[in-house]
Amino acid sequence: MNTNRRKLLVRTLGTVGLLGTSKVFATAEDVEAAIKAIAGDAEITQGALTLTAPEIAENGNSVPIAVLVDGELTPESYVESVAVFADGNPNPEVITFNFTPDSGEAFAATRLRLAKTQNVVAVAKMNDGTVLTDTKNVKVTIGGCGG
Amino acid sequence: MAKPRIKVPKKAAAGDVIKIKALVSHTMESGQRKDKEGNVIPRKIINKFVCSFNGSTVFSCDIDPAVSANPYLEFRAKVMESGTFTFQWTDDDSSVIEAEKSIEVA
Amino acid sequence: MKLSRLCCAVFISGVALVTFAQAETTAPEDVQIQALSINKPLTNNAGDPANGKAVFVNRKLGNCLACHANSDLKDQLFHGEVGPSLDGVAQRWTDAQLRTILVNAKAVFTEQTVMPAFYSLDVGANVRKDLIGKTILEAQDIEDLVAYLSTLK
Amino acid sequence: MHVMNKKALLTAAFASLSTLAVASPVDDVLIIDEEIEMTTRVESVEGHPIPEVISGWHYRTPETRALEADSFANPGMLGVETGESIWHTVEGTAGKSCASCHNDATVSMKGVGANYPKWDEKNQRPKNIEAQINHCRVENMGAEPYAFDKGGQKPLTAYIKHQSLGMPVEIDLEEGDMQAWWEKGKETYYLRTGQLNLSCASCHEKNHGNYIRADHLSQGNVNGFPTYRLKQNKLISLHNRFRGCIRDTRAEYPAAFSDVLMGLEVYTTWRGTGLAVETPAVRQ
Repeated sequence: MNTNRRKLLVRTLGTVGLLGTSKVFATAEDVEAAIKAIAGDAEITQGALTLTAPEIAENGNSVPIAVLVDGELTPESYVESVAVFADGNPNPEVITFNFTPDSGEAFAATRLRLAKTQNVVAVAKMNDGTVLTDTKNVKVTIGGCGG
Repeated sequence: MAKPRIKVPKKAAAGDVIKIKALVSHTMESGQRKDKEGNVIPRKIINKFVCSFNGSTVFSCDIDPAVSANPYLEFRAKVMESGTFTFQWTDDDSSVIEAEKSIEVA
Repeated sequence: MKLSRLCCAVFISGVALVTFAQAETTAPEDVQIQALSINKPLTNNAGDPANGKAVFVNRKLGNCLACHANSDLKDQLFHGEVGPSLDGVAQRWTDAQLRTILVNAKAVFTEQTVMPAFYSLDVGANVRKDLIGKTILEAQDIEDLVAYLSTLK
Repeated sequence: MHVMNKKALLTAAFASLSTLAVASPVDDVLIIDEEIEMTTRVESVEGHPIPEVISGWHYRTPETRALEADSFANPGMLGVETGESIWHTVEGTAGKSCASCHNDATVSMKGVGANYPKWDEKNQRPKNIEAQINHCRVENMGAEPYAFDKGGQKPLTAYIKHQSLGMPVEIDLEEGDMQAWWEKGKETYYLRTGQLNLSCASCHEKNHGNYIRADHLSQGNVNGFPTYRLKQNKLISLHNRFRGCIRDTRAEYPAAFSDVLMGLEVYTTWRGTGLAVETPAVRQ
């Protein structure tokens, strides 16, 4: 009795997640829903918000990102928040930066975990209800020989 | 445990927008990992960060498990007068890490 | 949808087990290399190129992509460059030669090659205890890889 | 016929495609905090098989390189600060801390990390910083020695080595039997191990600058250890990394601080002669 083929099949199936424990990831739809929750009926525009993220992240455990909304913050006109989402992580939420007129500038940077290659999405909400977005695709490397 | 690392300029001119960097030692256990026996390691992260100046909030953030271990934050603040920045990191277990930095504004 | 695919896989595996019950494989120590070639397939089951492709990519099996770029796998990010690109490899080598390179690349490229021997016990020092006497791949994996590589023209 | 095949193969090797566009190694200068210019490329010492020794920093992405260039952003500095507090902490029956004997580490430890391993006359083997710390703990402090990677071993080692930041690595092979251990280490460096049959040289000498899947292979220099590795998000000791690499060849791996790995530390440190101490370096 040759068991090679059976073993191979089991291994192959395992790798595609049929027999292995597969993680459940967020989807682009989850992120869209989250944006909708922030924006409500407001129109979503692009341009004034810049999300900076590496094209290739050497390690998904620590991916530097920064957000910046153009313009000085004043008590009359300021950015309330910039929320960051990742559409391929177990949960789409990453972080929400909350600004005040005393922030001076709507800039913030941090480092995040990305489970795999995916889109990072930033959503800014202005005090007048305007909503801005920017998206960057980050390719996450997957190690060398050892994985 | 290491103390939080904070970088605030010692001096600034009134109206300057200054750079602030903050780094705190924390494993940020995501709640997604399993130990060697296959049990889920419970989530334990810093979930909130607040920076205030002379008592009023300048910047804050709500943090999810997707933020890396030893969370790093960089942001800006507009300073009009001398005073003290306070920094608070709140853990899932409700404990709070606190730090302060003063600035002289001419 | 997912369920039907699973059923299908189970069905095929059932058929496969029946079909391969009489399979004969050449043990690693019995493999004959002549003039850089292994002319006799390692099993009497024809190689399956689709599975060969899976073995090629799989990091726990061939992990060939770790060292070799391959345009046929453009959908996979990050191709290695430790070894040559495998584009057109079937035009450079016969099946019997490809089989030799996979079984024990040293037989073709001298001791200097860093390519592991995938179906040989000619391995490095201090092999992990549970892997002693075991090859990286099984005979059928090699045949499937040969079948896949022979499509890269 | 076969000769032609090999030729075709070599030609193909040069034409190999990569989805990663970074030239290798990256032409860049490491200046920490816009202040300390680091020697990250240097002509190698006599007898070295590679003409130019290059720090692993040059093989990393712009983001990882930036992390090391800013001592505030470098998360490894959290470990260095922990090391500093250990330096001043009294432990053991003698009621002493490191500072009790060595005072200000920024003065007393300057240069120390750049010149280890050194010959240990008493034990007739090389000692690294970790061994020296344990020697002090047992002999002078009356404290328990640190187990491998446990207690304060990594942060204290990082703190001590960090005092040599920017200083060139240079070890003395004339001391005691250091040369013999260098030979042993060299053997280990070229020994092909495991089911995958790879030596240190297979990746770090023959293939530095090439990608192995998504990993840009460096020369494997050790001038930045303990190193902050993004993969584990913590400081990683040199012997941990040695073991990890050997394990990845699917081999049994030697114990930390065993003769085999002490020899390898002597040899790999020598290979990096002239590079600036980068502890704590930041790597992928």
